[in-house]
Amino acid sequence: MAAHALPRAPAASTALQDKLLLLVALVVGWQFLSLATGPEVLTAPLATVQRLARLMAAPDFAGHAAETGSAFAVALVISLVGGLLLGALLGAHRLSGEVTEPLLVGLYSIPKITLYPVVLLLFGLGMSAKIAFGALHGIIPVILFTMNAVRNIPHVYIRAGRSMRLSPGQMFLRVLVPASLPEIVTGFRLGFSLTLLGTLIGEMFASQRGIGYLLIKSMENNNPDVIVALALLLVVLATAASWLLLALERRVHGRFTG
Amino acid sequence: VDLTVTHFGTGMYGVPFAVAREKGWFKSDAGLDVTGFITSAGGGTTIRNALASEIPYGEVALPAAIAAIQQGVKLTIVHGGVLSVADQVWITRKDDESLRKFGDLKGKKLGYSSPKSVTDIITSVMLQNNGLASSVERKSVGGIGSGLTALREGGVDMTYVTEPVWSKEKGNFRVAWWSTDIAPRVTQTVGIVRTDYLQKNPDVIKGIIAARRKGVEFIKSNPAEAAPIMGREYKIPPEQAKTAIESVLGAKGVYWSRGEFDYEGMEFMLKGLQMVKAIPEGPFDWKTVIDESYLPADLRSKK
Amino acid sequence: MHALGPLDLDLRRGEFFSVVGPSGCGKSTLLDVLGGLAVPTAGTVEFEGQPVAGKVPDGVGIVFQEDASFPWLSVYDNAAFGLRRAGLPETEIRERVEHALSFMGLRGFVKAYPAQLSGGMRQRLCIARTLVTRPRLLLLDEPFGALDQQTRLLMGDELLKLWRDTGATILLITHALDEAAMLSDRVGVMSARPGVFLDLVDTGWPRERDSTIVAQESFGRVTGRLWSTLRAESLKSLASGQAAAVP
Amino acid sequence: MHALGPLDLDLRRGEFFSVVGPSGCGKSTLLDVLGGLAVPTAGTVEFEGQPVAGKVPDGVGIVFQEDASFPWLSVYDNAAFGLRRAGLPETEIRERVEHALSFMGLRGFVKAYPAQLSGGMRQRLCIARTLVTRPRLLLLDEPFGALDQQTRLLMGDELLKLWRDTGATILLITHALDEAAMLSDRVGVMSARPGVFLDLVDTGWPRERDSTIVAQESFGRVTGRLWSTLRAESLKSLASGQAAAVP
Amino acid sequence: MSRAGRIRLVAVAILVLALEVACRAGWVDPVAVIAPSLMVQGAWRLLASGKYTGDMLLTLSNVAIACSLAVVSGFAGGWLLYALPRLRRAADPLLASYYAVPTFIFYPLFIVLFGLNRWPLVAIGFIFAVVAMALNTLQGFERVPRVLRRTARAMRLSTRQEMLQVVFPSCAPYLFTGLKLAIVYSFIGVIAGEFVLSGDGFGFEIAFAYNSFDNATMYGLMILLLGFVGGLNSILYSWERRLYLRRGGR
Ligand SMILES: Nc1ncnc2c1ncn2[C@@H]1O[C@H](COP(=O)(O)OP(=O)(O)OP(=O)(O)O)[C@@H](O)[C@H]1O
Ligand SMILES: Nc1ncnc2c1ncn2[C@@H]1O[C@H](COP(=O)(O)OP(=O)(O)OP(=O)(O)O)[C@@H](O)[C@H]1O
Ligand SMILES: [Mg+2]
Ligand SMILES: [Mg+2]
Repeated sequence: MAAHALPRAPAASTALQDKLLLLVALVVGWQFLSLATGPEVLTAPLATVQRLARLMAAPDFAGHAAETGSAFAVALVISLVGGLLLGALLGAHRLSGEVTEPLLVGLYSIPKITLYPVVLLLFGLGMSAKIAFGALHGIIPVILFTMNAVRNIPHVYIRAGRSMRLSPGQMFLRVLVPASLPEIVTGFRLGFSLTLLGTLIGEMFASQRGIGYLLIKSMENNNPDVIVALALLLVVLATAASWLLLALERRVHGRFTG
Repeated sequence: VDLTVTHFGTGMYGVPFAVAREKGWFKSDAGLDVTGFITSAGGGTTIRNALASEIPYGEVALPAAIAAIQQGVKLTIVHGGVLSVADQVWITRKDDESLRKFGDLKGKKLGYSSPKSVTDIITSVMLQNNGLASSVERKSVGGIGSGLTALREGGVDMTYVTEPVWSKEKGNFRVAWWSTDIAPRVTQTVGIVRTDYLQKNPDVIKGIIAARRKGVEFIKSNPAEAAPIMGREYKIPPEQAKTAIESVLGAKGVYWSRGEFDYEGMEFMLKGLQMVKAIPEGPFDWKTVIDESYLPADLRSKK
Repeated sequence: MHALGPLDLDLRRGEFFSVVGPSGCGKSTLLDVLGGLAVPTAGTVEFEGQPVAGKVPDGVGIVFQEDASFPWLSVYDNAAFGLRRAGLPETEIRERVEHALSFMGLRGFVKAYPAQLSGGMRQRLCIARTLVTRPRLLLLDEPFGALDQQTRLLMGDELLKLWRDTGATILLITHALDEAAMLSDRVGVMSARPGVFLDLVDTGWPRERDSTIVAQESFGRVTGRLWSTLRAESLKSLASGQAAAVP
Repeated sequence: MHALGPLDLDLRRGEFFSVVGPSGCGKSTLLDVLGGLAVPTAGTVEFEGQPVAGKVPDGVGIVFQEDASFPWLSVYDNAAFGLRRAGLPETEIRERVEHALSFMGLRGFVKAYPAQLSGGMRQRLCIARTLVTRPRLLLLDEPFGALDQQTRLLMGDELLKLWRDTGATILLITHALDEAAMLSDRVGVMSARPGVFLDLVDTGWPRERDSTIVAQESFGRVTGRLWSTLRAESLKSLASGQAAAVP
Repeated sequence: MSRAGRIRLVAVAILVLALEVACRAGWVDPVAVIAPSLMVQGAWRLLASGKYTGDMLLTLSNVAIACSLAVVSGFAGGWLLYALPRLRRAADPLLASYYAVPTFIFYPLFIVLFGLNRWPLVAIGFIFAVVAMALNTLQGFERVPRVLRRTARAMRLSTRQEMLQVVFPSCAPYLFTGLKLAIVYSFIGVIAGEFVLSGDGFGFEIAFAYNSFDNATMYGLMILLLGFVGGLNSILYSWERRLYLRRGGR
């Protein structure tokens, strides 16, 4: 990406100010929507925060959070590490990349919720199925982004590495990975969100604990306030993670484009 | 271990299990250390979950069990579960005075959960009985939450709700009729076991049935004590649990079976499912899929 | 079709040899073959008596035509890259890198990243990165392509100084005739693809020389000879290149 | 800081004027100002008696330094782009486009897309796209930057032919001194940033000329003068550029 | 067909064959997975019976509506983000975290907003797809080379002409990617919504068949769906190749 294509970075304080402004705008919009639909459909922002606080203070919440958290963590590691390795492999070996890419894109584009029975068959019930479902959602974008990143590495870097007599391991670690890092981080951001989504959907189908279970139970028990509170929690978590990754990406990218 | 119980935490079917676990009867009768109950949306998923778990037993929806058996799944029905639809009530908006009797439904919109479900059967029978089949528009609302929303916003004029949600929402809507008014005896759930497991571990299943039976009997004799237990397990206020329990116990007929079967109620369900085309037409041989030998002797049907 | 025709080239130890030729005639391919990055379809390459086969031999340093600086490393780390992989002690690395960077006029930029440098500065960084390994044979593929002509000639002076100081053998690929004429002991003129040497011009410059020789009469003679050999060749290459460009 | 210093330039109708100068001295900025793409901080630009202000006047054609061919259009449609916008009849368009394309050596490529052309061919396409509009003033920003030196000189011959045929005024920006010396009636030498003219060299070539003049003695004199003015300037620019490169 | 295409075909054929063998030999529980031949048979029966035509049309029309809306408003949104870079920077982390929330939990909200009809489902598909379109539009605008805009000015194009004849074609490949993703995401959104919530459509029928252990129907429906999405994808893919191959890597 050319440097001029990036919007000129405003001073850090303006950026923060803009974020706060956007936040205020969103909250106001939410408040209005809540007023228009009534609290029994969409809880107002303040009430939601209070509900969330109560929810999180409840003794069993830690268990639910830990359940989702641990499944998500494992799924995320599988998505990111597995996606990175597979993507690097498929990107480096052109033919296998060309063979698998359309299949991966196809798999990415089918509604994976319909694959649940197959997942249950392969992974049995419980934790492993949840993890598998989460990883299934997250790993494909990571593979695709990594693959493209590795493919687009300027060939001259590899030739330069060879001219310095690098071992294959050094080549991978010192040249291939850093050269494709910005795109990989972008893939990670998407992978993070989709893994979380997959884990939650997995929990909605067969579970007795976890945030996904709480969501589906609240749907069945008609507790919109809990649903909105949990959605808020998820948005905040995912946004924070995305922000962190974005900061990392900017740092890495900054070097690339000056 | 975990046991599978359909709609645990959202429906009334699981209350005996909650009580039995709290009282330690699974430990004493079946030697099981039950850590929790797995539940899921959808009957088929529940059965699949049940069959895939460590103890391939579950109290599941009868329609799903019938479908599974018809598709060749090797499972055996070992006990009756919930024998009536006393937890299901049909409601209208509080201020809607126009719906006082079935006939008033003419030209109105009636919400039910989804095609080929129990609510589909109940509404079909109700409309047929009242000659309304062609003059009422039925709409699938998906679930209770969206049903109540639709009712509130006028998307439908009448919809269903089940316990214990109803006990929470009581103040906001008006009861029109109960499902038991249309069908007093409908077997909603049964206990199933994967057949190969059943043959190898008959005592575990017998123990689970016994523990559950104690739970049912305890609720009946001490509803006031059962309510807080249900409240804890279901994460709802004890008062709500209390009204819900009283509501299903107060209805006519048996709600929680101690394990015994109600063949008439099962036959109603079967016919109903065939009527809404959820399963193919044709006779269904209960004898080959039900094994009463794991029930305590006093609960087996008299031949 | 082959990128290169049959050719025979014997670099003398310590000489400065340049290759000029029309675009696409196979100059870079020649460099790949000489450096061991590509295996020739037929024939052999030897370096210091050892055959070169599919692997860059120790003692050979290559600077590529494209910008090969690593954008994720600072200027300093870029220059130190090869030495670190080779596992040299950090003090030794520091010394060599600082020397090479200041030689290439990059002293003030050790902490910068390549994106903050101009194209020409990046190319100089790549040269520095190769120099620190102290190659006995230095292969340079149009290292000044990113520079304007003036800066190019100035850089040529630096390169000559370096060549004298280190005693290395240098093979320089370029398409700037004046550059080749000014810097080299010998200039090889390549034909259009498949490339073979059409002419080998001995310049006869003294070892001590700099860009002021461009004002000399003999300089005009050398460039004149190169230019006349190439004019016909360029026309040929232009015509055949146009025919081949659309698949 | 300004990109350009104060400068005064009066192009004569029908003359061929070149601008040389170190990289970053403001040559492209000058072109933007002359063409009406940028408004000068102070001063005015006039074309045919009309002030040029923030808008490209009719009769001016610009070829940019970067590749500006439209990748989604075929070579033919690229070349016809400006004329179609102007609403010329299709037969007239066809005639002009075919003439311009064959003039630029792209006759065989009318159906090709820019991605199938080499960098130099794309640049030639951009020139053709501008030529078809028959500009009275042609501004060219390093149009041969993507070519090797030999091809560059050959293209220069073509440009001279064109200039003679159309009688247009041409302003050519380049950093190749020989190119400037060979093509121009006058050459302006710019200083390092902020750019001002250090020297204006009258070459005194006849209107009928081609690249063979590079072999003449007077050619060496012209380049020598350009080079000596620029050598000091390049050194300065190199040094200041280094200081300014890191923000 | 390309070499990669042939290898892919062979690999898939081998996989399918292996599954077929495994199922026929009884190594796989038929309650979970049935032989591919039976799946195809199921799919054919569904098509022939016409029983599900209504459901399919409903789903497809929902997807079509959701997707068209997403493309139009995503384009507008992307433009807005481009025009307001400060907004874009502020919203950036939010945009990427967007997919973490299962949108169908807001179904009741959509019922209030749109009523009990197809629109809540369309809305779920829409909000799943719109962000992908917006982000790609934004990228497209950002990557129009500056020199092309300068060329437009040098040719004295009006702002409108510049937009239509230079900027728009220049970002076309990005818009196309946005379109492809919007189609995929609106499919995923609508089907997931139907799967969990609705009483009709493809997703519901799959869920229902799944719940009643009707594997022939379930896998049949899945194959049909796969065929739809896959077919659509490959049409778009080849279309894209035809359109943009000549444009090269840009
Ligand atoms: N990997 C490759 N596969 C096939 N042909 C190639 C490959 N690399 C280069 N070529 C072709 O081989 C010929 C020689 O290429 P090479 O890069 O060696 O030319 P060059 O003389 O270095 O040109 P330039 O002056 O433009 O750098 C060219 O016609 C090019 O198209
Ligand atoms: N949009 C801009 N904003 C700020 N500074 C700019 C801008 N464009 C160019 N400059 C600066 O103005 C100076 C002159 O740039 P210009 O592109 O005119 O140089 P040039 O002589 O054309 O260089 P080159 O030979 O490399 O093309 C440079 O130092 C450049 O960094
Ligand atoms: Mg080359
Ligand atoms: Mg310039």
